[in-house]
Amino acid sequence: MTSRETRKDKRAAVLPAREGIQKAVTGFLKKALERGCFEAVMMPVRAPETRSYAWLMVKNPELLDEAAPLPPVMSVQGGRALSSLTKHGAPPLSIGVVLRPCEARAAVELVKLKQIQLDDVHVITIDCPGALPLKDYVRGGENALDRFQALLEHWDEDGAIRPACERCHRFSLDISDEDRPLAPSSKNGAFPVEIHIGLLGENKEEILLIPLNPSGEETLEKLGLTPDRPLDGWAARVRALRKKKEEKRRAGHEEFKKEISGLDRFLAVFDACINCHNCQNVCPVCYCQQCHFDSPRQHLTAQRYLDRARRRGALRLPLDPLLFHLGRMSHMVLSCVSCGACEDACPVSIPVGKVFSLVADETQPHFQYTAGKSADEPLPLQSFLKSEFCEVETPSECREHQSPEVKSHA
Amino acid sequence: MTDDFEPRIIGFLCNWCSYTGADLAGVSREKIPTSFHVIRVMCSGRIDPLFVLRAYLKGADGVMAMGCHPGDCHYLKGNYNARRRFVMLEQIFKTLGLDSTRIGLWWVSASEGKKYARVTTEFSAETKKKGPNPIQKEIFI
Amino acid sequence: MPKSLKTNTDVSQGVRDFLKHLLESGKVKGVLALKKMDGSGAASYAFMTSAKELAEAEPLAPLMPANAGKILSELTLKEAFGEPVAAFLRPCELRAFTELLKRLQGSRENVLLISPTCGGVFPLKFLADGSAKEKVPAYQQAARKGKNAEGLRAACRACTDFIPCQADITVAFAGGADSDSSCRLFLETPRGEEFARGAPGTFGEEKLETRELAGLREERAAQKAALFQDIGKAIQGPSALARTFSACLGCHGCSHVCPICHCLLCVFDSKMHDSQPEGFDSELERKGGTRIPAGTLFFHIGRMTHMAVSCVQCGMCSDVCPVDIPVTEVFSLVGDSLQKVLEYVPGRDVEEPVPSGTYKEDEFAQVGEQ
Amino acid sequence: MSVRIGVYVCECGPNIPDKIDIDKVLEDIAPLNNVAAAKRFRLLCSNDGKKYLADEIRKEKLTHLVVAACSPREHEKTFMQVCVEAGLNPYLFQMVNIREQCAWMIPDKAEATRMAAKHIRAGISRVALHGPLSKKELTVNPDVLIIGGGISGIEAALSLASKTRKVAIIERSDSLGGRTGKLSRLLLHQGTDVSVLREKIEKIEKDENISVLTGCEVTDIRGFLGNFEVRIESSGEEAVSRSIVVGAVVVATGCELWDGYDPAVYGAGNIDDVVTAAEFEDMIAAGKILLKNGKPPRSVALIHCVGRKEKGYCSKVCCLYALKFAHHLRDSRAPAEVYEFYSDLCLPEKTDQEYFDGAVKKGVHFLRTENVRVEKRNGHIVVEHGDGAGKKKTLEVDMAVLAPALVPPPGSEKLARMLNIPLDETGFFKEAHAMLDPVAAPIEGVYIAGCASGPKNINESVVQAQAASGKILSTLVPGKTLEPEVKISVINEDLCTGCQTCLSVCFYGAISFQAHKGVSAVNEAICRGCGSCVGSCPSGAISSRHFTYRQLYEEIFEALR
Repeated sequence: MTSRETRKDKRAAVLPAREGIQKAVTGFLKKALERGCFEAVMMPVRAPETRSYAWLMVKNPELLDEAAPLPPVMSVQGGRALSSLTKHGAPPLSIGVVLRPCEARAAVELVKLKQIQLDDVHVITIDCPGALPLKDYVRGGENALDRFQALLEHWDEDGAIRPACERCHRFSLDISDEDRPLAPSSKNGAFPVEIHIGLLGENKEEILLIPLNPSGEETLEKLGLTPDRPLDGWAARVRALRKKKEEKRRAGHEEFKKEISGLDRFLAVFDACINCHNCQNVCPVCYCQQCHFDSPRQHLTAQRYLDRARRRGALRLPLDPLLFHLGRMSHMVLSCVSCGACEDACPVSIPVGKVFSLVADETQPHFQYTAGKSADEPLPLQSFLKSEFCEVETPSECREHQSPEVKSHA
Repeated sequence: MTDDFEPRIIGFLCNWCSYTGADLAGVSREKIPTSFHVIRVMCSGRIDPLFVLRAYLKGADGVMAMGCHPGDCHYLKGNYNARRRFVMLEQIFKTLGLDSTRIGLWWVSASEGKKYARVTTEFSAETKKKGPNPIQKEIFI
Repeated sequence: MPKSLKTNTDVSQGVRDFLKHLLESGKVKGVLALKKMDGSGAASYAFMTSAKELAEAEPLAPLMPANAGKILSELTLKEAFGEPVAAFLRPCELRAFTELLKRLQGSRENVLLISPTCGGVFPLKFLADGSAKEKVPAYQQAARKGKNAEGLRAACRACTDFIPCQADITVAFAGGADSDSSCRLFLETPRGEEFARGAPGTFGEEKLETRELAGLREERAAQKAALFQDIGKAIQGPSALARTFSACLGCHGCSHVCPICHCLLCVFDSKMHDSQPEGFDSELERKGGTRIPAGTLFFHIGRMTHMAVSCVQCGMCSDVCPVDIPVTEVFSLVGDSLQKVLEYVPGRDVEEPVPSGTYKEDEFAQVGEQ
Repeated sequence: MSVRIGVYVCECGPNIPDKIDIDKVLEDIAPLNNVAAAKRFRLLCSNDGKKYLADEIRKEKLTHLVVAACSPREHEKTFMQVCVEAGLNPYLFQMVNIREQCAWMIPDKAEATRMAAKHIRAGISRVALHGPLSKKELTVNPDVLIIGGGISGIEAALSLASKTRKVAIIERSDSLGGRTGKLSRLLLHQGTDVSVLREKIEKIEKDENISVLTGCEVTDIRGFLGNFEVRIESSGEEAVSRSIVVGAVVVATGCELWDGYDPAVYGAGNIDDVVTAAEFEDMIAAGKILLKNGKPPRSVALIHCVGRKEKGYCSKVCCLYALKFAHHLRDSRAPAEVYEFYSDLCLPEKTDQEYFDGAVKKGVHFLRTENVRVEKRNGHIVVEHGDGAGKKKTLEVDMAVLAPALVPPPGSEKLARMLNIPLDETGFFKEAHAMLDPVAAPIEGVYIAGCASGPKNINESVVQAQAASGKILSTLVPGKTLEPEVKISVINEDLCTGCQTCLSVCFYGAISFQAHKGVSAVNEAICRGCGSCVGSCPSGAISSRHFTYRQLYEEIFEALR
């Protein structure tokens, strides 16, 4: 049975986690690797003698000793990592990959954009308590690690985590009313999440492995794990935390809206931008080989620069970054998964993430679209309904095509 | 180093001098080290330092580039460009503490079959002494 | 002794007045320099054509939001200025501009180049957290006295090329002993003299060198030696290198802000270097694991082969690195060693060809002759 | 259409199977991606081998072909031709060298087999990235530019010019003739005199297929056999410049008399009646050989080898014109005493010995000497010389004639740079091969005739001019087409930043900058495909056909698999 048929009686296998969840989950993957559930595992691993985490694809289980399914920071967005690995064809071996929910959502978008090919990739998602701001972690020394450890244990962030995570209400699977755990769905299996790892069980020393499709059940079976634990408790906690987070998100957005309302205020947000385009380069759904806004189209002649400067007495250089940010927004915001990678990478700490995730939340609903929810939903700008958005037309035009509701793909 | 270690060496040979020299070595039945993999380019000037770097980072135990002697380049001066690029690359290796003696540039003319056999054998022997390229152990590169 | 123009105001005001004079007298039609942003201590480069806006200019603000050499190159990339303009660049930005000119990425025509003896700048993070503002007074004093101010970027603390070359007019800022009460401009070229003619202030002949400059030169040299020694140690060998760049996100911000990296699309971001699905299995077989995305060191060392010989050590790369990799330190070290071997000084002279585009038949005779 | 690669291993008789286990190789590569066929054959370069291969290409519907056999330098062209016959673009083919560089060099059969397989794998993954390339044809321009209006240039012009072939002679001075034109007469014993040259010049002036541009110099030249663009500027005050296109260039820039010797040693210039050979020629031409004081000289010293030591070569012609001078002096009504101070006599031609003996008969004194000095002592010219045995001797004469070395004319370096051809250590133009290809420059389409490549006497110069003409006539047949290199560099305009690094590393001047687009462009007729520009482009904007980054990266990857 698949995730879509999951019923209330859906159960999870239990994994003891006395030495902490990182070890437990890693152990589970090592075992899966040894038992040949897949030939390689892709997950973040700490580089020896450093505090930095990088994605590794691993065949030799020993290399997973320093692995962390939930590293304290999100270094490279998992979706982007997965795409760099598979955009020119699926790798020649089966891979198990552990993704945070926001990384999984990015991956879903990239599948639709043909930037990821997942034949024989076993996606495993995990409840995510959030990550620390990259800079805090890099500069913050060891106590950052402790802060994160605390976060892992108690899930109550004390402003230590990234704003994007603080207000992230999609830190787990979507839970429907009858406690269905819903992975990013995909009929044609374009995006098979086979197991979700629940960290919000009754018992801190336990981890729930929720099989979401037959292949997931098979994996658990291979590892001698039987799904017998009901999900109610976990689901309840997820829903509760989700409510809390949704509230935070709403409040956060509202507050931020005030901060940036009015053109001047909005401009001021990007005042410090130095045009390094780090935000775009780390954004998982900015997949272009060359960003349109880096292309030579942008160059003016010396005279044009002079003329434009004369109009206002002064011309900011490099040319007003707003064009770049709004332009980029128009390209990707409908696929923005609010992962916050952009904000992490900004050398001058512009709240890029806040802006984009706010706009994402305000635009995606117009298309009844949620980025990363399902690999089957067509991208909003690749499809249309004949009768939609009449309000933007004159009534007469609108009447002309009251055709039946066919969702056609452009 | 264990004796069964056979260094994997890549040789970039210019088509006109060095590759012909290599053929001559074969015709005169010279011996060359096994695991010496020849990649033909038209001119040593085509050898982008990135080729050497890539081979090195992918774990080649040694990389040899060969071209016509200065002044004899089939394309007039390409080998002078090659020479500068190698000086540059070797200096980068030295500064970064990478073993710059694992890469190098040799002049081998079309008539120097013997030299071809000699330099490849010597280089392979030295490389064998050094053991495998340590970069092979680095995962996080 | 070089000609000089002296006014009795502090140097920042003096420079602003001079630029204002150039603009109002119509000698230049526009001025490229740092400009205050409303509110925070933030400053950004601006191309100013009105005296009102120019009043907001902060040419000597201790910040480098971008390498102005790159900006000036963008301004003049498509065509040279038809009317005279002035550009206020730091020495490293000027060197960058010169390197870009060698690559035909701009034009010097009709541009009056003004550059200070440089006291260095603060890291961008100070621009972010707004703490740059209160640091300025202490900074100016230190610079005047020929000392490294508290909190300068590593690149600046160790910069020994703080006296501009190729400038039309040099401003005595760092080491300019009395730069709080006087502003001294040195007119290095005929063009410099021509533009300065008729400007308020007293013309004379002075020498730029001061005890303070000598002191700064010493301190910086020591800092540089120390920095090179430390970074040299820190990166020696494959493991150390891998460690140094282990945190790299692959955002390639370092190359985007690098003034020497003028490519439209970095070759390491191009399809040519996308990783291919094959490629993995055998490496996995051998190593047991491989990094995703692949090619971190390939990018950084590869980029070195492209630009390090022209590296002007401006420090932008470290400044934008979200994970604080000492990019500038590494590239300066490598650049410095390359420049020694190839007897090349980036930014010294537009006529000096870039080493990668030239050769001498009788050089490096030992190479290839083993 | 799916990729179907055919891999064919040639046994080359016993050569390969003796050293390589072909079946093992085949079973190793057969399962590889895209490999549609992996087979062996006795001798692929034989006629039935070629037929077999062609049939296979059709039968197996191959999209790409790999042949593992001898060196590509041996049979690459052969198999490319097979592809053409079988209707497969010849560039969708890759040859793998498992004979010279595996079978013949790796003694251990197992190892040789392993390496052969590796190289073939590399060939397979590379060929999959090959795209079809097509040959272009370029009609040659039959016209010829001759640089230098001396005897060589004149001879070449006359041998080349025709209705279908225009010839342009560029001469720096204001008249044709060169050094030969300045001679009073040619060597008597060779039975001719300079009138022959005059006739040649008149012929040229009449020939409407030859344009003579005197007082002109070449200021820029770029191109290749069949297609050179030449910029010519007149050196005079009212400098005019024009461009012409030619198919070949003959460098006939000749030589000059060395004047760099130490006057203190040879006295020329600061001692009266010490003259150079050139000045003495003029005297002969003028018909009166007189001292400053108007009297005919009673004794004349002919000083050979002036500058031979310094320059490090024998100038070849001096001995003979010195003999000519001697004969002339002895034949006059009041013969002067003639002393020839030489260090080695150079008498290469068959008639020279007789010429020399004649001079001896006429009483010319030959002194084998060293370290000659010419000084003025109490009013007389004294030639001081070592006798070889370490003794210094002196001789008093009325007149001394110096025979200085022949040296390249000024501007040779500049011209060499423009043409991308080398000079040798003496400063003369370097031949493609001094003995086996003496009139060709290292660049196709550029030829060297006469003293431009070193001292020569007149008949050698004429011979060379005719030889060069012969080469041109046989290659630049009017209406004939040339096939420019196919595997050339191509520039991706979207990635080119216009930094022009490529221009600085292209020695053929094949790349030019298109200001209006701000990008560089490759001239397909000129590019030789060396790839230097590719290796130098930081933007990866240039790629060399058939040796692209991806293709070579694949080879690297397979080598390390």
